[in-house]
Amino acid sequence: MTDTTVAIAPATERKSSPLADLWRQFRAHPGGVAGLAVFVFIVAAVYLGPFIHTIDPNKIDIRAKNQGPSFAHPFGTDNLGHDMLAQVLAGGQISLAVGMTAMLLSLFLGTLVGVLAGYLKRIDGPLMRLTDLFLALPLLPLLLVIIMLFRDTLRAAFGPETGIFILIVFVIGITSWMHTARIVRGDVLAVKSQEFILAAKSSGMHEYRVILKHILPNVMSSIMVSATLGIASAIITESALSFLGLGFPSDFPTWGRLLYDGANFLQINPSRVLWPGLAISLTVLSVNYIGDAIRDALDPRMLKR
Amino acid sequence: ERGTDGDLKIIFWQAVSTMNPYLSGGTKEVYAASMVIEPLARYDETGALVPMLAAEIPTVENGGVAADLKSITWKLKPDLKWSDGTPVTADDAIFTWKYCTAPDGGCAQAAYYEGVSNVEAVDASTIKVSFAEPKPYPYSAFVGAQSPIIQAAQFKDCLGVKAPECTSANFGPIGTGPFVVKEFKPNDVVTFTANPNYRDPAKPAFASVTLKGGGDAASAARSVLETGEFDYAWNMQVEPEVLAAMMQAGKGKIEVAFGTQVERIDVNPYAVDPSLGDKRSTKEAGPHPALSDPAVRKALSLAIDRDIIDEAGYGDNGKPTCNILPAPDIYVSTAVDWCLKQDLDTANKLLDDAGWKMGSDGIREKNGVKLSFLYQTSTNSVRQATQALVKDMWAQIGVSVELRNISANVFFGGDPASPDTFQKFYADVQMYTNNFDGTDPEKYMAGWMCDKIPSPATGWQGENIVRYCNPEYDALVKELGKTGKLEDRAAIAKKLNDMLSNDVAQIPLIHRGQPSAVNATLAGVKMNAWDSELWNVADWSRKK
Amino acid sequence: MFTFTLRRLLFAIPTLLVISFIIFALLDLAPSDPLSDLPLTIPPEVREQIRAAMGADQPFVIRYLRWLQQFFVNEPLNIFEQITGMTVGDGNRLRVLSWATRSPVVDLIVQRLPQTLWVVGLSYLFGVMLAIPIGVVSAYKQYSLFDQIGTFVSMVGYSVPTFFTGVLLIVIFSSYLQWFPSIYDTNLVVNDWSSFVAQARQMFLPVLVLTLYNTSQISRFVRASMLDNLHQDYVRTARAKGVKEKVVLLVHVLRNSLIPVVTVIALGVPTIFSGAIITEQIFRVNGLGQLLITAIQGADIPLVQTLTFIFAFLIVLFNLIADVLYGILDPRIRYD
Amino acid sequence: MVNATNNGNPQAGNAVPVLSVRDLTTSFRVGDEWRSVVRNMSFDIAPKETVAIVGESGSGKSVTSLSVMRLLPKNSSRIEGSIRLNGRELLTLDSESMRRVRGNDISMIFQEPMTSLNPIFPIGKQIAEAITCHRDVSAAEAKAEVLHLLEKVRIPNAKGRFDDYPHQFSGGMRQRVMIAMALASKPKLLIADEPTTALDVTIQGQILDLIKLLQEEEGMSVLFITHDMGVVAEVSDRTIVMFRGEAVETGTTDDIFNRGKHPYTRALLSAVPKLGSMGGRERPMRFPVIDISTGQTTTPETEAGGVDERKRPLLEVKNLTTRFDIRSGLLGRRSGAVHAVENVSFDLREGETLSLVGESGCGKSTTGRSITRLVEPTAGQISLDGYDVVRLDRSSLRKMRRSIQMVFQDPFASLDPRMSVGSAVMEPFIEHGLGSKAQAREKAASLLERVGLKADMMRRYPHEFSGGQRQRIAIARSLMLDPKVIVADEAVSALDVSIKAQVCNLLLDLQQSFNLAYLFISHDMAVVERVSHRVAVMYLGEIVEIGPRQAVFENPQHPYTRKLMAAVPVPDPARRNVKRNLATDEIKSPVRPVGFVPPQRQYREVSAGHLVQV
Ligand SMILES: Nc1ncnc2c1ncn2[C@@H]1O[C@H](COP(=O)(O)OP(=O)(O)OP(=O)(O)O)[C@@H](O)[C@H]1O
Ligand SMILES: Nc1ncnc2c1ncn2[C@@H]1O[C@H](COP(=O)(O)OP(=O)(O)OP(=O)(O)O)[C@@H](O)[C@H]1O
Ligand SMILES: [Mg+2]
Ligand SMILES: [Mg+2]
Repeated sequence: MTDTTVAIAPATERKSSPLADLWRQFRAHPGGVAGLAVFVFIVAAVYLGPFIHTIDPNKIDIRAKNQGPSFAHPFGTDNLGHDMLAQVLAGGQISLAVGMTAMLLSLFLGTLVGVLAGYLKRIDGPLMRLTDLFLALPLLPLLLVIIMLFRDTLRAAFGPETGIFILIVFVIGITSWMHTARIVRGDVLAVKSQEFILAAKSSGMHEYRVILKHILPNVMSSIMVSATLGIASAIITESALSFLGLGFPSDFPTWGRLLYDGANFLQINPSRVLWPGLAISLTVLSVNYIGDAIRDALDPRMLKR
Repeated sequence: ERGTDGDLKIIFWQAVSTMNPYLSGGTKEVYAASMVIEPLARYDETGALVPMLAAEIPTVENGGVAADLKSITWKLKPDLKWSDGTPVTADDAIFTWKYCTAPDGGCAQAAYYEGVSNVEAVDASTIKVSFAEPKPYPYSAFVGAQSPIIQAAQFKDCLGVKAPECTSANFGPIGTGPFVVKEFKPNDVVTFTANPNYRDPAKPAFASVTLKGGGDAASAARSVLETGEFDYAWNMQVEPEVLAAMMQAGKGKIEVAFGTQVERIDVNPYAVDPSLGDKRSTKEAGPHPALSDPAVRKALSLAIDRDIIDEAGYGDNGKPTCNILPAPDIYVSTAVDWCLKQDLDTANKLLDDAGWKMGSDGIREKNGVKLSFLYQTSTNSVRQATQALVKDMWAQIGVSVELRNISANVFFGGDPASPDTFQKFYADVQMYTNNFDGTDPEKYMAGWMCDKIPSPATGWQGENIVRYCNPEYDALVKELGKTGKLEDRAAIAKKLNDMLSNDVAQIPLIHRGQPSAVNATLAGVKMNAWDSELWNVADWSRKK
Repeated sequence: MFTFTLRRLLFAIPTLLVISFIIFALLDLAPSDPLSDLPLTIPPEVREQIRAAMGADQPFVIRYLRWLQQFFVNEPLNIFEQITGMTVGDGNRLRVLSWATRSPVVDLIVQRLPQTLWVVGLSYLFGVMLAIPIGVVSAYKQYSLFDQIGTFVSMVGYSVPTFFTGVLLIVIFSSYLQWFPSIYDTNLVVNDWSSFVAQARQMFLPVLVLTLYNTSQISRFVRASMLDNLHQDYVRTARAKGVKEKVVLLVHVLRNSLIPVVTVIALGVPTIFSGAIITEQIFRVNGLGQLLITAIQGADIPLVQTLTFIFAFLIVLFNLIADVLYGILDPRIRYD
Repeated sequence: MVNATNNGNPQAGNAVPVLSVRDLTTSFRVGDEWRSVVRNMSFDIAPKETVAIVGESGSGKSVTSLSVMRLLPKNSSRIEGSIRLNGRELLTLDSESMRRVRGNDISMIFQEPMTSLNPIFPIGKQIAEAITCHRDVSAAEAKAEVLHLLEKVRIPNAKGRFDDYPHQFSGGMRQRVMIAMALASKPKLLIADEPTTALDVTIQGQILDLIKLLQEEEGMSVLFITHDMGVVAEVSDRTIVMFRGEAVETGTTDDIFNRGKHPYTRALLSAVPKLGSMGGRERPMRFPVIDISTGQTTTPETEAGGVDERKRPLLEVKNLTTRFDIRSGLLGRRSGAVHAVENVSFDLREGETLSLVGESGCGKSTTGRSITRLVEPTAGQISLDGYDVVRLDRSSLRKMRRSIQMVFQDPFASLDPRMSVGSAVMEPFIEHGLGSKAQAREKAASLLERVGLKADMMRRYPHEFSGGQRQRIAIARSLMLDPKVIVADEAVSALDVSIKAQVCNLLLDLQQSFNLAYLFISHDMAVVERVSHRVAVMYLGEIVEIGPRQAVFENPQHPYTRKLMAAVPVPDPARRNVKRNLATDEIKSPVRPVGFVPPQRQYREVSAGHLVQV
């Protein structure tokens, strides 16, 4: 069944590009817009904030420890007299960067495995069993092994912080791609059987080009959703690693570490957990809403409207 | 009166994994086992030996210790009974010795039986321990919580390789202590009931004990100090202000015992540049370009304000110290207190004089070598706070520091393949705590001898982590081994301590106590740093 | 279907062997050490002896093969003996022993299972039971207030880390209000009403934390799946037949929507057995998650290996179960 | 606007209408405004009468029927006017009473038999539900009744199939199940919304017969919705023609067909290919084009080009065989094979159209795909424009594909929904590196214009086009590589009649200008008759008859060919009551066990180039 009347009328003048389309659809989703606003605010605060609030996050003022909010220290201070606002801002830079890059890596791996498994029947079984393996791998020993094997090389090449950053991103990335792979595989299986794939093949396209130009864009919406969930879980995983004492050097605050260190001080100085906790939750929440909106915006059923 | 005070609830946030201290040398296991199995003698809260199963402490004076210092003879208390009602005999002690020295048994307390050439029964209640060499300090085997007597009948099939397979014995050893194991859930919870055959019929006051494990220190503290769910919590390594806040609830307080634990910073005398590969941190790597300079070492020590570190991380649980050997009192030196007070001016001057010029980036350097160090320690919030503070203090004398923290099970794990162990010391400075068992420092002080330096040749084993090597020191340690008289031993030990501190082989920071949380309703707790904290659990009772 | 299942099961054996080997290799490579929590006062020679007694000094391959034999031959035989009371051979077999506790790993696991199932399993169950009605209503009344609130709460549910909610709940409910204990008593035996109340009280907080998380996640799936099905042609057919709206929703749509959800739920079951590490730690539930984490921290390789292997086995098994369930629930799927 | 009541109803006389619709206006909320999609519909259905609604896709046929059933989404739709069932107003009923009307007084059958049944319930249960939700009967009684119904709709072995699931039935049988379900409560009115569109010709014939028969037996009225004029002519007493939401003409079917007044009606009818209307012609014919607003013929039908028989064939297929292995058992051993294409030989010349016809699953698509090596043939030789197709390696395969292009059935599914139309058309050109982007754009633009679209539409996305436009885009894309052969796999099947005519004309035009050869795959005999030079009839993977179109259509030899022709509905109301008496047997399965050796087939030459399998 075709629907002739649908589009003939409105489609005449509007100049549309995929991004503009996406944006138009996205705007229709109030939650997504709110999420985007919050997220942009957090990113802006974290990266521009230190230019306004210029206290060095690692400056110790032991006399001013455990203070509540004040004009000089809007978020108060911790038990060593670090300024909490500066720490939250600095921590945000790392947490967001970890979240983004780890998400990108896990997305890349997940999509690669998912597409290959879905597209090439021959390696489907082995790849899915590989996925099982990674689901079963214990994260902590893996992290220890990776740190042991690569830390010094990376430290020599990139310096201590970037080195550990790469390690953490790598570890989170390679241990979190499995769900993306499963979902992408399912989608690829569905898309693969559609006629336009056959059409592309019959016009003599290379298989890899078919994957890149036709399969990938059509599984994009679930990839995008995985992406937003991925940022969230990467931030949380990083904080769980801090919780377990692995991760960045202690003078590098991350939201997870701030939250963990602050947990004991919950009663003395609630703002120590409040702010990093709120920062993590708000980021994850806003990213989730953005993800929902993107999924709706990319939904072909919505496109038809 | 026995069993009238109900249930005693103890929380160990590191859970107990076995009840046999010979199979696991962990402190928590030793403490838990100390409620059940007992040695011949143990240390009281002052560090003095008190008899447990023995009738009295043998000395040269009372003839218990042979004049040639080659044997010691213990006499058991009369009518001692195991909790199953059978009598305790000298054979149990002999068996214990065999058990711990059996090849392939992997006994964690084997060091206590070092130098013991024979254990024999003079009669059913008299035990003679012979040594191969004269032992000026013979109170090692069967002394202290680490070396209790186990029942021969129960463990007779568990010698050597069989030791780990005797699960029920390991989890529920029959003992002479105030309590018997009722149920053991490894790494979770142990329940005890009062020993019906305990030698003092009025004790213990509690009918049962629940020893719960797991979680973290802060929440364990909370369960005693704030919610009052538990009576006693061990090892409260929590920031002092957090504990103070919890104590506001008035349900309990923190008790501290000071033993020999010293938090210290090791300063590496050897080069550790990663480009040296396997040679780094060994003699072959050559001296450290900066840290081999005594002026730098001294300046580093002087620049530290130990009071601030103490206040931020330890509070009442620690005292600033400049001694590696901080206790017992007779060994405490006062000759090295120059470092107790932070003196940035002197430190800066020392560095200036030694030619370390302040660079434009605020970091001193000389001949292209920067005072820029890698500072590693294990993962632990108090240690990380200390790291941050030290970094800040050293920055004031133009020393920059890169911090690193390593998971404790790697740092202290000693895996020769790992670059992150404290024995390998692939860092410029590192921080941890060490101490010694009992009250005699001889073995401890021997740990700084040249031949104890870890190296690839020894599989990175060896106690001399700081790689201190001074022939004078070695000679003095040998002399200590030959000295019998306590005062003379103390004088030598102090000298050794002063050498270490003055050469800044290590930078002692804090003399750490053992803090435990005690519920306000609990009476009879006497904190003891020389033995198990639960050493006198038989005397504990509920306040009426 | 049967041959499909059988074929997958056969294929699972080499898969699991490979997985077990990789896990073992990984654990062996890891730098953590079983003796790391012993006091520094224990001298190096003694440490060497302890290591030798545990067998930790043996070459890697030997240890792996020994573990294989212990796990696949000795342990099953042992269970067999316990069930039947018969003895096979001399009954003297080395079981998989944990290094830290020196006790058979299987016993440890059996000991930890009850509290894990009670807390983690129950919260999974609650999660499922709550998620389905919430998801159904959210989808049926899409964009209604209920849906909006449900969406928000469920997003909060899985975006706030459990170590944050857990500590917060303890401070509120245990410290200030003193309504619930902060420490789980694994020795509590439920045999009367008051012990049941005690059990319920001590389970309340950890179950609450985990249920929130599970409900959030599963209800999202239910909602999405319901939305997919609500617009299918067969729903229109059912309405055209004159079927009652409730029946349309609860029989026709829900049944179809549950097919993908059930497989998602099945895939989530193994996570029950891996425990909820952080939540267990916070409330001291001391279940399998806590067992695993202490074992990892203590480098107790036999224990970690056995636990992760069982976990891997469950993953593979539930993957298979999910596939088979799909085939059973959805008559269109035929695997042969 | 013509008011239905003005027209006499020859059959019903003065009887009270079963359904009486007055001024029905249905609107949907789009964004913030209400858009009416059906306006001022009024019609009556007398007892036992069959009324058909025809009109192009999107003209509001389904919305009309769903409005009667009140099955439109509650909060985004609005129904105004009056709908009376036996005098009772339906629009004001509360929802519970309305529920009792549905399935009881009015039943409905839908277009898609594949998706209209709940996939996870056995069909017996689903039919029984239609009974139990209106009447209080026991399960056993319901079952007995269901079995009776199943027998009534000619489901063989009804008892055995009671517990089968929808997917275990073929499309035709599913549609029969739907009918059984609709008949369960002996409704007064049956609404059939395109009940046969998704089905094969032969099956369609069976279903139409069945509906007619049951209507007689049960005495129902039927509202029949379709866009197929042949079907209309065959079933309906009266016909309503809908155009853009309005009923533009109402009358007896005979009047509409022979004396249609509204220009749209005329345009619609002119676009309908009539089987047998090509008698005596050799070459394909274009469809006439009629201006909808005026009703005047703007382009008369003209003959298309012929074929130069002397040239060497472009495509030669010899003994092509394609099988799909079926694996089962523990080790996945081969347990049989689908013999999708068996020993097929034909050739194709420049400028020629060879049509492949046959019922669903007979291997038409597989033949097309084997030739392009989209599926690997099992045996046979294919030579295409000098390439030995079966033996090509990957890179030469890509080159070969420049000579042969495909156009697929579903214009929506065959365009990537996320790629702009311009990129989609340019893609093959760029992929093959035939020129720069600018050149590609230029060529794409000219091709789009060639197929009757504007070049400035290149920016748009597939969903912004109508079905016919999309198919034009797909055709433009296939022309990008200047192919010599185009495989049109059901390329016009999914299109509306008038659009179908336009696209067919387009194909014929293109053939003439580019001298293209078409392999035209279709099951629509009437269209095939119109467009092809030669025809091959396939049955169970084999060609049973092949020859010049004229020969095959005017002198069908093989029984299967005859059956196929008989099943095609003829858009001529005069032949309305002719029964076909088609057997209700199912399509046979092409699955064969391992080691099956297909019998050697012989062909008999009836006339020049007209071969028939014996
Ligand atoms: N739920 C809805 N919301 C908004 N618009 C709708 C809805 N359902 C149908 N329409 C619109 O109403 C118009 C008429 O649709 P309808 O389905 O009645 O067409 P039709 O004549 O049945 O076509 P076809 O032959 O393709 O089935 C179309 O433009 C369609 O897009
Ligand atoms: N990839 C495949 N694997 C297995 N069997 C297949 C495959 N493709 C087609 N078949 C089977 O081959 C037979 C012929 O299919 P084909 O698609 O060629 O039929 P068709 O004549 O095009 O039918 P339709 O008119 O329904 O499109 C059918 O029985 C089909 O089920
Ligand atoms: Mg319709
Ligand atoms: Mg086909």
